[in-house]
Amino acid sequence: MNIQKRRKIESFLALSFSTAAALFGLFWLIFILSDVVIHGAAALNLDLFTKDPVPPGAEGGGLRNAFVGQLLITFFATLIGVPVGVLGGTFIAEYARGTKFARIISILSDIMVSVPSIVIGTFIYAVLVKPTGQFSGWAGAIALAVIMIPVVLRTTEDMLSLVPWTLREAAFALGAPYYKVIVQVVYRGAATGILTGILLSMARVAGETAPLLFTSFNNAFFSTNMNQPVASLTVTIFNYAMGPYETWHQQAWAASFVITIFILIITILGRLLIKWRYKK
Amino acid sequence: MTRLKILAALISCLIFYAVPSAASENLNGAGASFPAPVYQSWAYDYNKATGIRINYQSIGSGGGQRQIVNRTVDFGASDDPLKPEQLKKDNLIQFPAVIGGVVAVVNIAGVKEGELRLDADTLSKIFLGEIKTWDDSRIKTLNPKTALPAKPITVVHRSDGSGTTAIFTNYLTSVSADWKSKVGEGKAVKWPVGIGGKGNEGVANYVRQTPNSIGYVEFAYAKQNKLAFTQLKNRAGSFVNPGFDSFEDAADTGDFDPKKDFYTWLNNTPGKNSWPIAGATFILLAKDKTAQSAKAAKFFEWAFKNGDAKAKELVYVPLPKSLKDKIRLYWKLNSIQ
Amino acid sequence: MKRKNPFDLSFSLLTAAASATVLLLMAGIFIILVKESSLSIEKFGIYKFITTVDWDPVKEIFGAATSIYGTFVTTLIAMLIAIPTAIGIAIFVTEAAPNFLKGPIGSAIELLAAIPSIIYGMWGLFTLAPLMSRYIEPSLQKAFGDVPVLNILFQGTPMGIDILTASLILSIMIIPFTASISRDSFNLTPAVVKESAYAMGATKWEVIKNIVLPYSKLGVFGGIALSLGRALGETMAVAFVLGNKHHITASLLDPASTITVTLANEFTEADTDLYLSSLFYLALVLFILSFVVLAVAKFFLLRAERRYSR
Amino acid sequence: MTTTIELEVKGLNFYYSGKTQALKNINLPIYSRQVTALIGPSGCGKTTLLRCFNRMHDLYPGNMYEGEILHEGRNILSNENDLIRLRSRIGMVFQKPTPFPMTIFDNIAYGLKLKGIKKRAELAERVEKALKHAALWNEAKDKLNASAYDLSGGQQQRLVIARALAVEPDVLLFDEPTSALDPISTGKIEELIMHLKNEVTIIIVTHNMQQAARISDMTGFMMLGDLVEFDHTQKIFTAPSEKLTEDYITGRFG
Repeated sequence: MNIQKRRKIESFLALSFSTAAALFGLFWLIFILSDVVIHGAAALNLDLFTKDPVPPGAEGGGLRNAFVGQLLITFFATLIGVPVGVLGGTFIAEYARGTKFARIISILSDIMVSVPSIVIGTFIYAVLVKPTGQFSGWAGAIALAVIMIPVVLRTTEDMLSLVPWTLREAAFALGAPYYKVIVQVVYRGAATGILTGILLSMARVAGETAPLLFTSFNNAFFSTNMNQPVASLTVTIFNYAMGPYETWHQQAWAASFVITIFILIITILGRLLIKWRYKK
Repeated sequence: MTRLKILAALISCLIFYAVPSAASENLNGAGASFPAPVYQSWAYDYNKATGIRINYQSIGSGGGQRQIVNRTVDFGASDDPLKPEQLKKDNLIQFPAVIGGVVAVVNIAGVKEGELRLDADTLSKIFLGEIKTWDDSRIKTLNPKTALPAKPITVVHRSDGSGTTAIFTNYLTSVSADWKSKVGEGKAVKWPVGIGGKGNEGVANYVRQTPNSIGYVEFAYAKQNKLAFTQLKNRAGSFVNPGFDSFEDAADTGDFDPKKDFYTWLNNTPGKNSWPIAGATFILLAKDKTAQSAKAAKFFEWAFKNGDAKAKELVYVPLPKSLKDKIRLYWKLNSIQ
Repeated sequence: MKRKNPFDLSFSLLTAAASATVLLLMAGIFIILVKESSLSIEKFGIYKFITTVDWDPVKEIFGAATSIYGTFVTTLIAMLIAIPTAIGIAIFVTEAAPNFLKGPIGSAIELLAAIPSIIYGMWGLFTLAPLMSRYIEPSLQKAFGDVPVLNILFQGTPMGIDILTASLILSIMIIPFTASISRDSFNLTPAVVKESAYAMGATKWEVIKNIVLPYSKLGVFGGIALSLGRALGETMAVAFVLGNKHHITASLLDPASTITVTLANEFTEADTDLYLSSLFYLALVLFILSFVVLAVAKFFLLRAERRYSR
Repeated sequence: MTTTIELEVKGLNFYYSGKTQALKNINLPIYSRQVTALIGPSGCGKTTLLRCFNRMHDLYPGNMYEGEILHEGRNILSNENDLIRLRSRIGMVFQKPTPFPMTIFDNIAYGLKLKGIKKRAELAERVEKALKHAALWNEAKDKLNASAYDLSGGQQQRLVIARALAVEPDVLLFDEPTSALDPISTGKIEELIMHLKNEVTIIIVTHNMQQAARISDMTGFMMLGDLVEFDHTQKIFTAPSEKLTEDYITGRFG
């Protein structure tokens, strides 16, 4: 009897510890989020989205350039990264299914997903910025695309593998060539999953700072010219938070708030999509 | 399929929109954070006046030199002048744009700006880590009336390649043999103590955030952020406050020679009211990027004509007229403009 | 049948090329980094570069030891805090929590893993660092000040901008990530095996300790290694609060520098060729380091997968 | 035949959380040292009933019992009941083999260790006894320290039975124990069950009517949550009193 009591107490203690750990973790995370929301919401105003920065120390101004720049860079990164990722995933899930090459690419992609993003920044600086003699929005977009490719490739591979093989056989039986089977049957079957993967990878790169420092650089002016340095929210947050001016700090909070909300919305959207798909 | 076509059309529109032909309206500069407030203010006004965008990013003097050498920017900026041989090697030209002062700033409860007095010896010993607390007798003798806490000193310095550091360490090297042998001078040195902030902005920010700290920043940063700057004892032996007059005093003694690409330092100048840590900040242009260099020169020509008031407002010393003329001639000699 | 159609052939080639970009990029990163750092490799070699504690741009002596040390120490402390917390969270979410909490907390943690690291970094500078310097660090000093050995860890001025703060932020950042991988591994334990342990009269904790943890061991190891890779390569969460100082120190209240922070701070600003080349060399070291860690992680995860699919 | 009643089910109703009633007013005795089989079409509630005896339903919140199951004069379903003790008295074997991620020896010693037995010699002795009981000793004695996953499916199932036997329970619940096994392994398990009833009361849920006929003494036929008929196996399979039972036995549905 005694031993059973001891076991129950032990179980209770261990579970209490896990609850405490969960509370500890959640405490910090709620702390951070509420801090961002409180400071960020307080600093939000319309000027932030409609005006460009004023010289340091002066009051007012906004971050229109950074918002637009961030969207541009993320958009072009998606435009480059998604096709390459989806096609690459298609190859290893379809044409090269089960081959050693497919396995190597798959494993390598998983590793590449977690390669420090700042290393990718230095790489793009060496191959794009230095030879062209220009920090540019393109360099930033490509750096982000490089981060995106393996993410999208792996999701595509996984999602295509989930499409039952019999579906392809049924299409083959109708005499369709493989590429038509892939485009018209397999992609359709895996569309939601791939879209989720794309959304999540966008959320991932939209918050990246380190690879942009040496590539898209920064721009004090509103510029949509991708051949020139382009401002981004994340680099602006870095500069402004490290800067000494109170107005900068407030704008950095506001920008953090906006980018956090943006990323959370994309992430939630992606997850809802998956849920909705698999409920049916 | 029609949906795809519409999407493709939209995307191509966006691409065209994103790559306008008017790329010439932009000019990119990067480098010293020391003059960044004045350059960015000039650029803001210049954009209003002409529509041309001068994108100046404050990344440190080392960065300014590196990026212009790599030709990744249209002009570089550095407070640490390059020697003529170096310029020749990298095919660059160099001229000063504005003059400013580096000040020591402290964050001690109850100590107001301009209250604390330091001399070359105490300053160097604080940054060497030999003076460790604020109530050290060597500081106290200079400040008999100020209440100083028995708290350890947190030194804040620059983490990046910095012209402000170059000016500051050039000063310390010229006044302290100890400093010269132990640390030396340069844009980035091996600091014996302290934490590193990125840019003048970062140092100002860390000093603001950290009680009982001391750092060094360009004066505009101290002024704008209401940081408590200190008095310093100059070469003539008097304690001076940083400010427009004491900087101008230092600037007057400067020897700017176009033949040496204006290479000079303004530290520890002999004037009675001279602020001891002053410096000109320089612009670097690539000789082979003639179009961009001409545009950059045009911007600075505009600033020389229209920007003096703004510079004074931010407590920088505009270049004297004679020096501006020398620079115009120098541009012509190097076939810019 | 597969390759007869010309469209099919070109489509397959297109996809093949796309998948090869991964290979090319990884090889490209390695080759470019080696090429760009060749000047520094020639000058300092491998052993000397890694063991030299000087990072002196004036004398042009560059050694990676301080940055590597900073990287390891911050990562180590972060993992020490994050692993138990994350596993605790995973246990809570899969087993201990009341049912109505399992779903929401699980999703909340996944969402938190999506927050960009720069947010963590900025929050660290504005909110955590002052708290650390004012309250937490002085009390740590008080608590351990007289304890031999341990007091070395808490020497110096509590500035809030130091290894301890940076490690704490790093750990907060990787907790959601580690927890969510651990949770996924825990969920791989077949319900019927858990049931059969309950059917023997095991308590909840005994089921977790004897069934769930051993069952998901490989997956959790893999997850930890993956988080380790993340932590090693993280830049922004630590850049704000580490203090950028190149030295090796025993005190957690001293500033330091990591490879990533050194790169972020000095990369665009290095003036001489050797300086820049040494920075590329640092990037190369980091690349190899994280590649190895991630490969080990992948190895564990693959083995875990294979085992469960049996 | 002198038969004592081991477990008595009285007026048992069971509801899954949020769903409809899964068991409707079940009444039946489980006789000591006999094999009781529960048969019926899929979804009839036989597994649900089985899982009431060791309160497995309690692992998932929202499930609700009504009525009682008496064991040694106490109601198993009462809230004060100590589930940990209950489950160590009433063991269970599942559809698929469920070896724990540890060695063969540790698998069997697991329940003993939970009971607080720590002495190596005693553990070894009882592990051997349990393995012999489960007719696995000859196959496993040389690899007691190997992972339980190294055994074949049939061996794993016998290992799980040995594990349940090691703690010397009063009752063993079998939930379709052979449905994942090949005919030869199935035969061995059936033989084992018939052998075991000398020491322990057995309740078995099975899909396979021949199996029920072969090994059980009593059989309950269930349908849609009702216990349609409960009687001696022989009687159920030769002369069922209910029309429904007869239809099922003769394969007219199900």
